[in-house]
Amino acid sequence: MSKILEVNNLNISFHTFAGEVKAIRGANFHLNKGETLAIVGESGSGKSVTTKAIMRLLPETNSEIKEGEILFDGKDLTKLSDKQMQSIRGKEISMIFQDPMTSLNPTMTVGKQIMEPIIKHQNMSKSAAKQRAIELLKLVGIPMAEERFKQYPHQFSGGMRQRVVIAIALACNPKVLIADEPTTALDVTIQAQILELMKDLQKKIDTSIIFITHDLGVVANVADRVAVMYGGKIIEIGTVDEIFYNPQHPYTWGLISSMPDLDTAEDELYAIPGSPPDLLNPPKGDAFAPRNEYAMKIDLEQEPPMFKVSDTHYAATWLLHPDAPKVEPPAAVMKRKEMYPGYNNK
Amino acid sequence: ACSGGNKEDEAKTDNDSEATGSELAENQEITVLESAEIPSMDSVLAEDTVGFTMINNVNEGLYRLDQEQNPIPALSDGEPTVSEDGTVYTFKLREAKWSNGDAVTANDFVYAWQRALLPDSASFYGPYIMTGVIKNADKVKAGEVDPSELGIKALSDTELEVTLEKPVPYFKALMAFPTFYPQNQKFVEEKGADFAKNAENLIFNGPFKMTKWDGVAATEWTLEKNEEYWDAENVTLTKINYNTSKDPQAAANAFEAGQADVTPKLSTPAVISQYEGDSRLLTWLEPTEFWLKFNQENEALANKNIRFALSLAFDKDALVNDILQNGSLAANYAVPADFVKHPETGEDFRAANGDLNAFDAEKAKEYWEKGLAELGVESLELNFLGGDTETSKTVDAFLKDQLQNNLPGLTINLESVPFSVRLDREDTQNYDILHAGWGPDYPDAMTFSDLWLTGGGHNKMSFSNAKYDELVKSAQTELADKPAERFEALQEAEKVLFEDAALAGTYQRASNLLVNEKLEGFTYHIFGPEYSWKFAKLNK
Amino acid sequence: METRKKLLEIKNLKQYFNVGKPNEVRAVDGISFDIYEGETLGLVGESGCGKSTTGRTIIRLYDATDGEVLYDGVNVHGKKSKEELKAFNHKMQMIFQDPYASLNPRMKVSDVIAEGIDIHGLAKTKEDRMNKVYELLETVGLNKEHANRYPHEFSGGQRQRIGIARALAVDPDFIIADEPISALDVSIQAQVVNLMKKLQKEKGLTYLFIAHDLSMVKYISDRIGVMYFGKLVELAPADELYNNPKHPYTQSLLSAIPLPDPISERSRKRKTYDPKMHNYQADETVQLREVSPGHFVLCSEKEFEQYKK
Amino acid sequence: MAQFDEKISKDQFEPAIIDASTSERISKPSLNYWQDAWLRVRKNKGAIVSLVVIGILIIMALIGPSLSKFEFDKQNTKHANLPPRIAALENVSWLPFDGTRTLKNGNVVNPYEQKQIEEYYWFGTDALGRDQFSRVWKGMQISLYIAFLAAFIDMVIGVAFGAISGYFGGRIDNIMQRIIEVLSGIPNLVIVILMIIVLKPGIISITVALTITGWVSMARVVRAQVLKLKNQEFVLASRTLGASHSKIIFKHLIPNLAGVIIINTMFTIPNAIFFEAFLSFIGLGLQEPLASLGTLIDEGFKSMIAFPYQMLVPAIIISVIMIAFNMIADGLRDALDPKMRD
Amino acid sequence: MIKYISQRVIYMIITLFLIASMTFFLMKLVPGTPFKNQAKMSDEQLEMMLEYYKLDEPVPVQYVAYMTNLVKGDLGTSYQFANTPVSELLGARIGASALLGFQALLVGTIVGIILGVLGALRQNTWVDYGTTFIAVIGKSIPSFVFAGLLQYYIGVKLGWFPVAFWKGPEYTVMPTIALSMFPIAIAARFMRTEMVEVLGSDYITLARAKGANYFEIAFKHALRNALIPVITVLGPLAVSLMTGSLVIEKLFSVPGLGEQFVKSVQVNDYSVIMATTLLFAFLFIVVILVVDILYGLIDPRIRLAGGKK
Ligand SMILES: Nc1ncnc2c1ncn2[C@@H]1O[C@H](COP(=O)(O)OP(=O)(O)OP(=O)(O)O)[C@@H](O)[C@H]1O
Ligand SMILES: Nc1ncnc2c1ncn2[C@@H]1O[C@H](COP(=O)(O)OP(=O)(O)OP(=O)(O)O)[C@@H](O)[C@H]1O
Ligand SMILES: [Mg+2]
Ligand SMILES: [Mg+2]
Repeated sequence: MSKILEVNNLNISFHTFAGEVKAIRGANFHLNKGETLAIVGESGSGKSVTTKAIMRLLPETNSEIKEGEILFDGKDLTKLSDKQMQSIRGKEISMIFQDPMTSLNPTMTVGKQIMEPIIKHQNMSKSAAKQRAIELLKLVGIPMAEERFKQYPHQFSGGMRQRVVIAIALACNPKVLIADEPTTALDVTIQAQILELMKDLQKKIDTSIIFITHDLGVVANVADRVAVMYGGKIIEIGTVDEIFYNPQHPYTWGLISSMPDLDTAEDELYAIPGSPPDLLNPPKGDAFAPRNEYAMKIDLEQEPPMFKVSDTHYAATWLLHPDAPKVEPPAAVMKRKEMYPGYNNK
Repeated sequence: ACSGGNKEDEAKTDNDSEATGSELAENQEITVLESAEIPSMDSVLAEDTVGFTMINNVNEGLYRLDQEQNPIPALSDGEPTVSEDGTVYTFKLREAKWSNGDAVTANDFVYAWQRALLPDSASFYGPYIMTGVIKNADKVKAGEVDPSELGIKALSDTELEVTLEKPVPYFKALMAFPTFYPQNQKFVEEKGADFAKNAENLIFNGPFKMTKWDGVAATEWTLEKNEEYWDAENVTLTKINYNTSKDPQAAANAFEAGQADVTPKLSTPAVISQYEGDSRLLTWLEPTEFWLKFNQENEALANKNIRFALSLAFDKDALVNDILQNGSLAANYAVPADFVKHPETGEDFRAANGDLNAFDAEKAKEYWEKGLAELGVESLELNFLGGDTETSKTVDAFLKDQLQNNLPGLTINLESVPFSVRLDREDTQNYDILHAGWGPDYPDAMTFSDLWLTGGGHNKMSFSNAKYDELVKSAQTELADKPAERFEALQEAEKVLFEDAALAGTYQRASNLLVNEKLEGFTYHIFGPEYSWKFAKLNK
Repeated sequence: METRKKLLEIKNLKQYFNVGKPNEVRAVDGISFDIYEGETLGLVGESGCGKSTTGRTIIRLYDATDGEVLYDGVNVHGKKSKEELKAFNHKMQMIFQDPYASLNPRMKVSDVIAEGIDIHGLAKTKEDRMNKVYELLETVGLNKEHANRYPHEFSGGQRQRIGIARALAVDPDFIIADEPISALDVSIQAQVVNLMKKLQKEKGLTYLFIAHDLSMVKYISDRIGVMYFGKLVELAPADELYNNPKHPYTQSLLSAIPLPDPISERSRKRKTYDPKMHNYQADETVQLREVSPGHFVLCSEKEFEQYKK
Repeated sequence: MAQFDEKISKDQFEPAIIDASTSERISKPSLNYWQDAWLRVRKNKGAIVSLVVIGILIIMALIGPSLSKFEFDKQNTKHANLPPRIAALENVSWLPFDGTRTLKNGNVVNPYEQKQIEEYYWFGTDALGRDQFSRVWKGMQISLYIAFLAAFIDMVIGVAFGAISGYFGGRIDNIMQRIIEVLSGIPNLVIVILMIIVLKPGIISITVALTITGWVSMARVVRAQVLKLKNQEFVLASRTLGASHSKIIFKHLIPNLAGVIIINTMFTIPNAIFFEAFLSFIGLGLQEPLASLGTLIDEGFKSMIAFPYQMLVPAIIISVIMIAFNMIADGLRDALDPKMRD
Repeated sequence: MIKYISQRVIYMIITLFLIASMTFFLMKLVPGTPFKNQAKMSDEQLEMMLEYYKLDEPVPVQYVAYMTNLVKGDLGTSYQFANTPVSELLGARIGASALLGFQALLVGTIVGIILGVLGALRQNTWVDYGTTFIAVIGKSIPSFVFAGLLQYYIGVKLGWFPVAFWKGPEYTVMPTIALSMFPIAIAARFMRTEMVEVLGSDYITLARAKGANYFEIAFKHALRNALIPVITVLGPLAVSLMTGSLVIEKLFSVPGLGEQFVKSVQVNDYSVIMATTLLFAFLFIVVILVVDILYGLIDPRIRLAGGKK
């Protein structure tokens, strides 16, 4: 499997009234060709900032990439000029945003908005672009595409708008598609349709997807690999099965066990106590430590490195240090582990 | 301000005097700025200066004012014959034509004069200026007698007989006033309501024709030489373009930029002072006077000492020299200077009467203290009602300051209100001190003297002095045909007025405007119409 | 079951907006159900189906277009004196969806929480008031020092707990929770749900729990109602509903929820729902019928027979 | 990924004692809305400079007239229309404080020398020989008074009107909106002119006239905001607790409108000053000898060509005030706008 | 749509009626009469004039008479210009005011929008500060000062354009510039604020994600969306511009409405005051309607809503 995108030691800060917000503090991950990488993590953990950094869409006025590189096809995106970046955006890498209600221009017909990247990047004539746009509308499952082409976003339902956004993103058959919570604003039924659509399309045009969400159900549904983010860092990364059935990081444990599945019957759910770290003054050591019931002294002193669990599975927790005591994960996690005895042997 | 007497200016003036005798310009066209639109071109209805001025240039009556303000026969063919008692004038008309080809006849006068009095016309000036002058004018106005009873008769097409109520010394000058101009009955009646609405609905018998004017809202209009005019050969200008410009600085700017040959009267000292010593600035003294009226309904102002104090307590010289700076005179009197002359000696009205209430802070204070003592008070608070124009505001602020400084214990509350409000308050005598002005309609002291008769229509300050009344009344009646005695009676009356401190003169206004140096024979008048273009010409 | 006391009876409740205008919305269109004392009734359905409107109408934020809401046998709607209204406000409270919009950003946490106390005059002295506030803060797992802070200083979960404390301040019996966790992070949702469960146990509270996250609803609810376009289409005990959904809409809804379980996800089949499939005739009466004890489904006579099988 | 090879002592792997309460602790110091806003405003240099400038101007308005030895209404017609002259700066050639003025023909004259005047008029004198320096600051006083008073009443009426209209909605809103429509349908000028003629001209009637129409835009803004806010969940929550209408309006709605209200007011203030200047121009302004910046500009304008300094000084000051208020308003908007919070 | 517009028209008529009534009575409160502008007029004559023009009747009678005539479309005749119909007066003047106002609005809007867009695109750079500075200056310096400066320096000193009067297109240049300073300032400020906001919205981010360049983003995507609030302020401003700026009209000797209006107020020319007020109000209301329709043209969402109503 070849890597199409690689993020190395990314550090990003925002300069705000209150001071420097260290939003991303050394994120490392890569995306393989044709796969779907899901990034999960709680609000404010830096998921969007990371992907916006890839697209170079961070606000110019107060953001700063302090360190690190983003390699796409061998090019470091952080070093490209605006012009070069404009020819990558929408063509090589495209993006779908969370809220379909606000991500379409309300005063421009849907058709025009789809045609825009086609004309821009593929040098097509207007009429050819129109053909292609209608084709795309059909592809994402919008009936009566010819008529819909001329309509404005407000005449579309939420689910249809999200399809339009997807059509825009796919217009130039991008190599990488970044979807930042593309279904969070949608109903479950529509969410299910959109997820199916995306999987379908991925097969057809063979793109790689970075899929951001905090809904573990969605992750389970779409992802090949999963990266868990916390406090501006990737703290665990692995295949979807590894993360769901053999999580290593206490935060991942908490995440998984705080979510009841349809047959959870315990009286009390596992809850991660406390609130997310303040990125203005990130705590010393492991950012998760203050909320971690398994925290050890070293967690308060030193940031844990990435420990390798398997070739595809890494986690940043001192619990994986050979000297660390063996601890029992929460019941819900144990139950999952049991479903996959193979991992327990390791 | 400063005086700019430098060499360049002098050189220019020299050139001008050389130019005066020089050839005429080929194009006898000028542009003139007015400060207001024309409210009416109907000589019967007109009541403002711009209207009068335009009518004076496109129409003509029995007399016309010449460059020296003297009435000279116009449509009247030579001087009229006057009856013994001075009340019946018989005019012979010269041959003249209306612009539609009709001859100007005696009946045109009869028609116009009657029309000016008929209630239906709702003319203001007709009754105002004819009552007491033309026989039966008041009765015709009131509808008591048939219009034909009015003291004007057409003896024939070319003979006109006018009967007066009493001898009127300034009658000839009155005949130069537009309300007394003839009107072409046929034309007026034919046009009906449209008459005088715009240039197309006008008819002319004067030196110029109005060729463009779109009605009362128009801000530009044009006069062109009337070739049918009986004296057309003495008219030089061929075209006069009019524009309105209501801001003095803007008018001066337009003049500087060559967009105008004559500006409106410039009221702002700051504009005038820019042209100090400039030969293009024309200044003359108007017989328009401003004064403070003391409302004697106010208990304090009923006190003569208080009035004296107030009338002596402000520095008029400073007012005219430092503030107005436009050639105005300090007015220590009630009848203006340079206005009327003694019929026999030819002396100005002012020569014998002189200054009647010159500034005297010391005396003012004395009167003031005496007055306060009589009233039994320590201090006084008086309302001062003034206009809201720039000049009035400045002048009133100055007066307030002077009065308060020179009369300890006096507080003046200054109110600057729009003209119509001021008139309303004057009418209802809702003021203590009022700063107002008055300009004449005919060249006779009476236009100023009869204002202050007891109960007079313009008194409006409850002033009453039997001696004054007697003097003015006698001038109006038994002395009417004794010009010299009458003149002296009015001079006497003015003294009586000031012995009673009825009012305090402030200043006599001067006019200032800019005139293109190449324009010769620019003629202004001091009453009625403002300018006559008949005598003007443009040099090269 | 039948012996349990009905705390709340909702009878043919209707809530229309913009009545008589072209843009009339029938947000709630004649629904009836009961809530028993001490239970949690979950209400699910797609966005815009009228869940919030139902809740808000029950608590009288809207005046019902038609129908009755009986609380302890007394109608909540209709003309009421100020006192009577206050009495209802005392017994019934609401927790809101958006932890950011539901706290006045200009008020200190103590004032937010004490608002109900002040309105109902529940504290005699200032000290008493503050003590009550501290107590409530502790109840929801926060502490005294938070009382003088402003809402924006708290995280979403903390804010939601403050919202709960505010509702608890008047010591209500019945709480409507309108999507109390859907705006929260997954990791924090559990905090709030646990707290709600705990409070229910300790204080014998009754909940109407509105949500669209079906796994959480199932976890917390005793019974669940499913709404579709202003109508209640199915009402059953939680397990029964999940194991034995009758109405096709319920089935489609359940089939659409992704579960945090990659293996089952790989094999999941989604069902679709098209209201036309019922093919109701004009003469059929469609109403809520009890297909098995405690399990109600909106259906026609014909379907009723089918469902009963 | 880098494997760990440094030695770590074993005891480091003992469980840490995590105080449960610390996880709920808020590390930031407690700041209320205003403190927070102030911190933000403080970062905005333009706004701070503007605040200082306004402060200085206000102080000057209060003490300025007494700094000069000439009173603002003291006339000395012998000293009319003098250019500015300041003792210390007299000899700095590029500064316009040497008491000279340039005539139309380009000649430079010194009226002080011509008239043998010893006094120094810092900003020159006007046509009545009054000291411009005192007049400018006196005028500033009145302009500020007009501005603040108008803004105050504007705030009171506009906020109340808008809040009531928006909060109650329905028919009340409908009627109140019609009132606004009528009020804004009559041109301001008409209302103002009529007001000033009906009342007596002067400072009071200017204020009244300003206020009659000035609050309309505030009412609109407030109404729109209230419409948005009144369906916010915290308002609903208050309603479910049984709060009265007045309590909701005053405790929940208005405090949340503070930002909008202040910003609007900041814009109202320069508008009021400007409007007063305009009234002066059409002759409906203050009564002599009082002066406002507006009347001073207006008077100065009349002699703009001859004595430019008479207009220049008040015009510069009025511009500075406007710029300052605008910058403060912008700074406040940035500081108070919830969207800009992090 | 037709229903919507007819409803608006009814509101318009009511509003106009109220404005007419208010102005009428306010005017009657003002001391003085249209005739007492002649110091020389005697009391008897004044009474006759009042009688002649039926102004001696009780105010309510005059009111009814005026309103009846108004309904018939008769605006009456001017008092200061004996018997000239008011409609003629307004007709003669409205052209120049409207042309000047239109030009100023056009220049103001275009220049203002360009400045605003530049400022927003180059936020917090010297370009931004420069445009802001221009805008504030435009707002803070009265237009008559600009007019005076233009007239003296451009007109007299440089002689580029005529100093005053109204004879052709070149005569409109300077008054247009002077008059447009204010709309430039307003448009620029609003445009910048709005633009900054729009530039921060999701669809702009999406446009950037599509690879659009600055120009496309500013003019294809953002401008139209930012225009709506700008139009809201420019609407009423347009009315005041088109109905004449008395100051500019006076300085440049433009035969416009504003100047005539002030004159008629000064001399209590009731019928002209009334008619001008009504004209202003009418234009104002129409402009608001036009603005609403413009909204629809610019924003398709509003188009639908308007249509629905
Ligand atoms: N423009 C910005 N200015 C200042 N701070 C910012 C900005 N954008 C993001 N941040 C900060 O960066 C951090 C990461 O934000 P990010 O949007 O990436 O979170 P996220 O993981 O996408 O969360 P969510 O699930 O809510 O979308 C947050 O603490 C946020 O406050
Ligand atoms: N005040 C109102 N005026 C008009 N329509 C309204 C109003 N409130 C709600 N609606 C409409 O009523 C319907 C039901 O709304 P409601 O908020 O109850 O849905 P919901 O089920 O709570 O949806 P969600 O899951 O999105 O919260 C929607 O179509 C909504 O647009
Ligand atoms: Mg995000
Ligand atoms: Mg809802």
